[in-house]
Amino acid sequence: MKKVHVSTTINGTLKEFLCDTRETLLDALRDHMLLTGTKEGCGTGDCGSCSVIFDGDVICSCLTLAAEAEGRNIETIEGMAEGGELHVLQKKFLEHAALQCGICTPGILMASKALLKKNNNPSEEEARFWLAGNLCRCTGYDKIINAVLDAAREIREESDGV
Amino acid sequence: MAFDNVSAKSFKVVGTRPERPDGIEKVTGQARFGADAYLPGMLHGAILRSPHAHAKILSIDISALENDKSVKAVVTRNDFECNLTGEDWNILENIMAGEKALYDGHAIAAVACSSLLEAKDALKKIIVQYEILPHVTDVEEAMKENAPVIREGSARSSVPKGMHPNIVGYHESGHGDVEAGFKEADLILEENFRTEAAHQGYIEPHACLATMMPDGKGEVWCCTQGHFNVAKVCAKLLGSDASQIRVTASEIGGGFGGKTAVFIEPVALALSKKATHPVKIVMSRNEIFRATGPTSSTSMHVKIGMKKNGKITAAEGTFKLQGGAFPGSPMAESAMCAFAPYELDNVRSVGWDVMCNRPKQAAYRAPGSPMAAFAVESIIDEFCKRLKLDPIEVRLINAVTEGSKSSYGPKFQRIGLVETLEAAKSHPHYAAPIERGVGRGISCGFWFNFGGETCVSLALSEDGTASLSVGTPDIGGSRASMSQIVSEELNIPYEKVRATVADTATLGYNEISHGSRVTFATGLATIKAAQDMKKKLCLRAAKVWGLDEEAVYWEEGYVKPAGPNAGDHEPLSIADIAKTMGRTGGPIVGHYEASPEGAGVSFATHIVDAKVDKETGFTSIERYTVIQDAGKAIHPSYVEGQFQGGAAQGIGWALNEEYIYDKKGILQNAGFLDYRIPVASDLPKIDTEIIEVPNPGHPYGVRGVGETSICPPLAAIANAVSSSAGIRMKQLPMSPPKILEAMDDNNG
Amino acid sequence: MKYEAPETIDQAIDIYSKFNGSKKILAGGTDVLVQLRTDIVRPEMVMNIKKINSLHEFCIVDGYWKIGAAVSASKITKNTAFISEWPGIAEGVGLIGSTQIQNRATLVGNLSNASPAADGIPALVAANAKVEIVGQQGSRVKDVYSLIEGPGKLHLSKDEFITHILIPLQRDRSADCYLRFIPRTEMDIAVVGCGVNLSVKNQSISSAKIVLGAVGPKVIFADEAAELVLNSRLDKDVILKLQRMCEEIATPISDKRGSIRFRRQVAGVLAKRALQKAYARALEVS
Amino acid sequence: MADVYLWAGAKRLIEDESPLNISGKTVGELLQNLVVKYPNLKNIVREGVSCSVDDKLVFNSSTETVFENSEVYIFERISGG
Repeated sequence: MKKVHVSTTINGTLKEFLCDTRETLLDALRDHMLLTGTKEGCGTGDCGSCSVIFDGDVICSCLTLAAEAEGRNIETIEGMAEGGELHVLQKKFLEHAALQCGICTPGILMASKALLKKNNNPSEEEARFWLAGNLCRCTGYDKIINAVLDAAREIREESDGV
Repeated sequence: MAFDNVSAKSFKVVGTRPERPDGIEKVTGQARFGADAYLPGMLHGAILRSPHAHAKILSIDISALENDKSVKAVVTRNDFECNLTGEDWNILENIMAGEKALYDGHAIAAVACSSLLEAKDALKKIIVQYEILPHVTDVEEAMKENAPVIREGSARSSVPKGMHPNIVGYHESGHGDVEAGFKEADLILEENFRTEAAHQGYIEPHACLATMMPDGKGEVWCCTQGHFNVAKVCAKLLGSDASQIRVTASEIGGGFGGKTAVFIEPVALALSKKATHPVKIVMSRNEIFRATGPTSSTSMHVKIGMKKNGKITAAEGTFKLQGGAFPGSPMAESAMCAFAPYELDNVRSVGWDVMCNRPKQAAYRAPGSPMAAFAVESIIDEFCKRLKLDPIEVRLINAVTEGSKSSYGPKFQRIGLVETLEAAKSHPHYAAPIERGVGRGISCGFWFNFGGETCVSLALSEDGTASLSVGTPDIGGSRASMSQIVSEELNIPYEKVRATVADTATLGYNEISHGSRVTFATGLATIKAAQDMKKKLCLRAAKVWGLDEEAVYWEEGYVKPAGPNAGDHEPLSIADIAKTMGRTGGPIVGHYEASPEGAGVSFATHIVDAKVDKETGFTSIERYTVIQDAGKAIHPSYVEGQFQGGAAQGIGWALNEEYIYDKKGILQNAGFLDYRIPVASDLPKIDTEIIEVPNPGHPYGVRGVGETSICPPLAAIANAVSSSAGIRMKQLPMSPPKILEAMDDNNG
Repeated sequence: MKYEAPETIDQAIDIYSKFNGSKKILAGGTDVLVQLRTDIVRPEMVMNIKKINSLHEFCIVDGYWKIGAAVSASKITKNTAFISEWPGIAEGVGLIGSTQIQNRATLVGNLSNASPAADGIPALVAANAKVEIVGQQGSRVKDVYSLIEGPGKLHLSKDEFITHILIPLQRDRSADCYLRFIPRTEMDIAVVGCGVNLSVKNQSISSAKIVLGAVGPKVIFADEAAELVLNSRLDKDVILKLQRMCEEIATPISDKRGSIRFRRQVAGVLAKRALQKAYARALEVS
Repeated sequence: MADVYLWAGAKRLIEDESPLNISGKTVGELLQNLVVKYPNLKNIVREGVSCSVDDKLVFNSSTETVFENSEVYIFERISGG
């Protein structure tokens, strides 16, 4: 079977890989680039564990063909902390104990990052609905929402300070 | 073993909320879970599963794969050990069918190929001939005389003679004279209740990477709640030795009991042995729903007699649990937990374990207890309504306290049920006015908690820091709590402790992380290992100073000379002793290994406000409060997290989660789209209050917390929904169609 | 499986019409990928149309809102001019899946999948929307309702595919609404859906369309019910009758998502609520 | 001799009324002696039991000490999730 050659930008770096046309972006990230921070929970777009940011929008990488990545810009959890410095969301998740098992955490962080980029002052309800596509079975979401809202507050304070 | 008296000591580190040691890995995507391991030459395995609920396997034709170069190995039941009995045979029969497929999704064969796509294509070429047999998926139907027999001879010896072969377990407990008790009652209520099977719903699929050499040596990397058990089971199923199969537990993406069982690891090992390559198997979500978990579905009958003042005079319950195609449903637990919160002179509980053509039930957070609480606490709620009594007062009147005889036999030691009820009574939630259309529900819940085989090792490094090796996979932040305990005991900073879940070759056997045992048992072992280390540090200092052991003592992180020698020597810190330990006698390691008993039972009281849309049957949870006795909270944030997680799972189970089978016994909702676990927008904030009534069986007073939190929600929500809808809900889940139906039936 | 990603509509027509095997068009991919993954479809060719610029159009042309096949749901729900004109269509589109799905899924894809439970369709039908179809023979326009044949099926020939949705501009003193029922707050397939589009004159309803979803093999026009509400101000007795009519006209099946009895009951409730909401909206703009 | 109480389901297998008087310095010894005295209980003990000794729950350990006047409740083995 002939494979497809794909060149794409992942976390700011140009990457190339060969894939089967049936493979998803999630398969390519994990199996071809060993970026295993993006998780598979269901493979059918129902759990959000595989969330990545694709040309600026948060999407399920399990519902995207690997071949579609050609010429695109992809951000994964591995690119969230920059220069040895954790993203404010990552810090807040640790501070608020917003993770228990941690499997949903990368997806929730990516989705939250997209939320705060769009709206740095979400209400609790907005945050809950935005994250409705990210299942968490451990926490009951309480501490996750607290962490996201606290991160938003810090982002607002930082931008006000400038 | 002797237990330390609970000291009213003040803690420095225990009870604080440091960041978890595995946190940064988990927020940066570096943590390696079950599916995150790769090895050179690795193959991908896939499993063929039965499309029938009950069928004789006439033949499995793999000839189409024989010339397929992409297929590196195929295994069927013939590739596993054939002389197994008892539970070992049950596990094998479940992970790879023998003569019959016993449920939709039962494994039939497996292949290994270079890629997962190839493996899935290869499965399509296997031809299986089935003879479809009549099936049964309902617990009541399975007990009937003419029900299809799942398997003859599976019953335990406690089952009365002459029962249907599908009835494989019987439990009866209680005391007093129930009939006499009912005669004393002013009001007797009895009712039937049903609950559907609910899946643990961990987000991480079962995954493993296994290597097995022809000589029987194996290595497994997998997500499990108990890697020592995986080694034991794999060895048995493959005819190898437990010591020859080294299992490393990956980070685990949720378990809730569902990852105490073994499903794919022996299959991956068998494939690897045939292919002489490492084999990785990752279950799809569809496979997870069809062939792992869930907990039992139930049919229950409860009868309670009460005085006008709220005092229960007698209670009786029958709990029939369907456990899938194998024995082992937690019916004894249901029967024993059902009335545990109440001091009863007359009580009788009966449990039945029933087999059906469904996947083998697996433990799910306090197995058996939540369903029983749903039945019992619903009836108590109904008494409160009929007798116009306050639901918390009624529970307080009947609540067990230290010295009360439990419904299952022994007397309770120190417990905190009354404290949770008192806290509920004075909680702002309980005082808040109830809005129009909203119903408020209360329920108590009980769970035993466990100890079990535990072994830890605490090694001192030359720089005075410590590394702790535990054998219990960290399913809820236990490395943080264990590090806190070491820090507390040794007086070294929390950050200077590194806690690791060691593999099976590195530590002695550790029982599975289950039964809310880790913070209790591994915590206790960690305290003892640290005390062992302190003793060795003292000995070492004494040796250096040329003093007797008795002439030194430990204080606040230092070994100091005692008595007449006080002042002769500068106190030595851990770091001082560590620096020179190579020259003063060698490495210093604290150990502890035992099967600690004395896990304190725990109780919780939940308050919930729910609002039912009477036109559509939709329920929204408006407010939720969890109050639970933790004994002593080592890391309060993770204790709260357990409380909230238990409540959230309970909300799902109560409202929407269920296994839906069609007439052919095929699971209709094997995915997260139609197996509806709560999403963020479904839930309100979940308020928590930690009660600390110390467990006399633990040096710090710790009780397990993970499981009790799921015992009250089913009943608390049912009581709230019933109140809002104006009709008693007796069946879970209380999905919108069921609520409307119940309301209609009531009106018409 | 062959993967094609043409950059012009002509290339796309050429590739698609000349391929004789089983084929699927990938716009958002949120349905196709699930079907691929679960072996419901095994196409020999997938054609990604997202690289075609003209399919990203979302603007008013010749009295119609024109929405290209590659326009994501989130682009539609972000367009304030559109959502103030067609809040109901936007509501339907906004309910297709999670945030992640919204960023990928398209309205044309929702329509092409032709699920009886599609959230995007009832409001489109109520708005009398049309689609632009291309094929070897050129292009044609067809209304959404008659395009749908049944579950998963559209009246399209083998070489044809949809390029745009055409939604007429909303009339004066008019408004639409879409409501659906699911057991959770998010992430479910509609158990019942209802789209309403109506106009008012002197506070009374002067025209109305009521379209029920997920209660039949394709969307159902509740014409009698729509007639009933004409010239009314949705008084109690009208509402009650309307509710009963919608219950009766629904022809649902029983499945894992709901029983016949339940779906009928909820169809009535949703029709009532959607009408009331659309009516309130129409009064607001009158 | 400890006072031993069986769960009702097991009690049905023997004629005697609770409590049974059984000797044994540990839980393991006590269970052995129980089976010797009541062979009908052999299978249920083999299938797994838990117990309490003087109100302390003992799920696993057969070496747990039993005293002369201990009160021992025996129930079916329970396990967690």
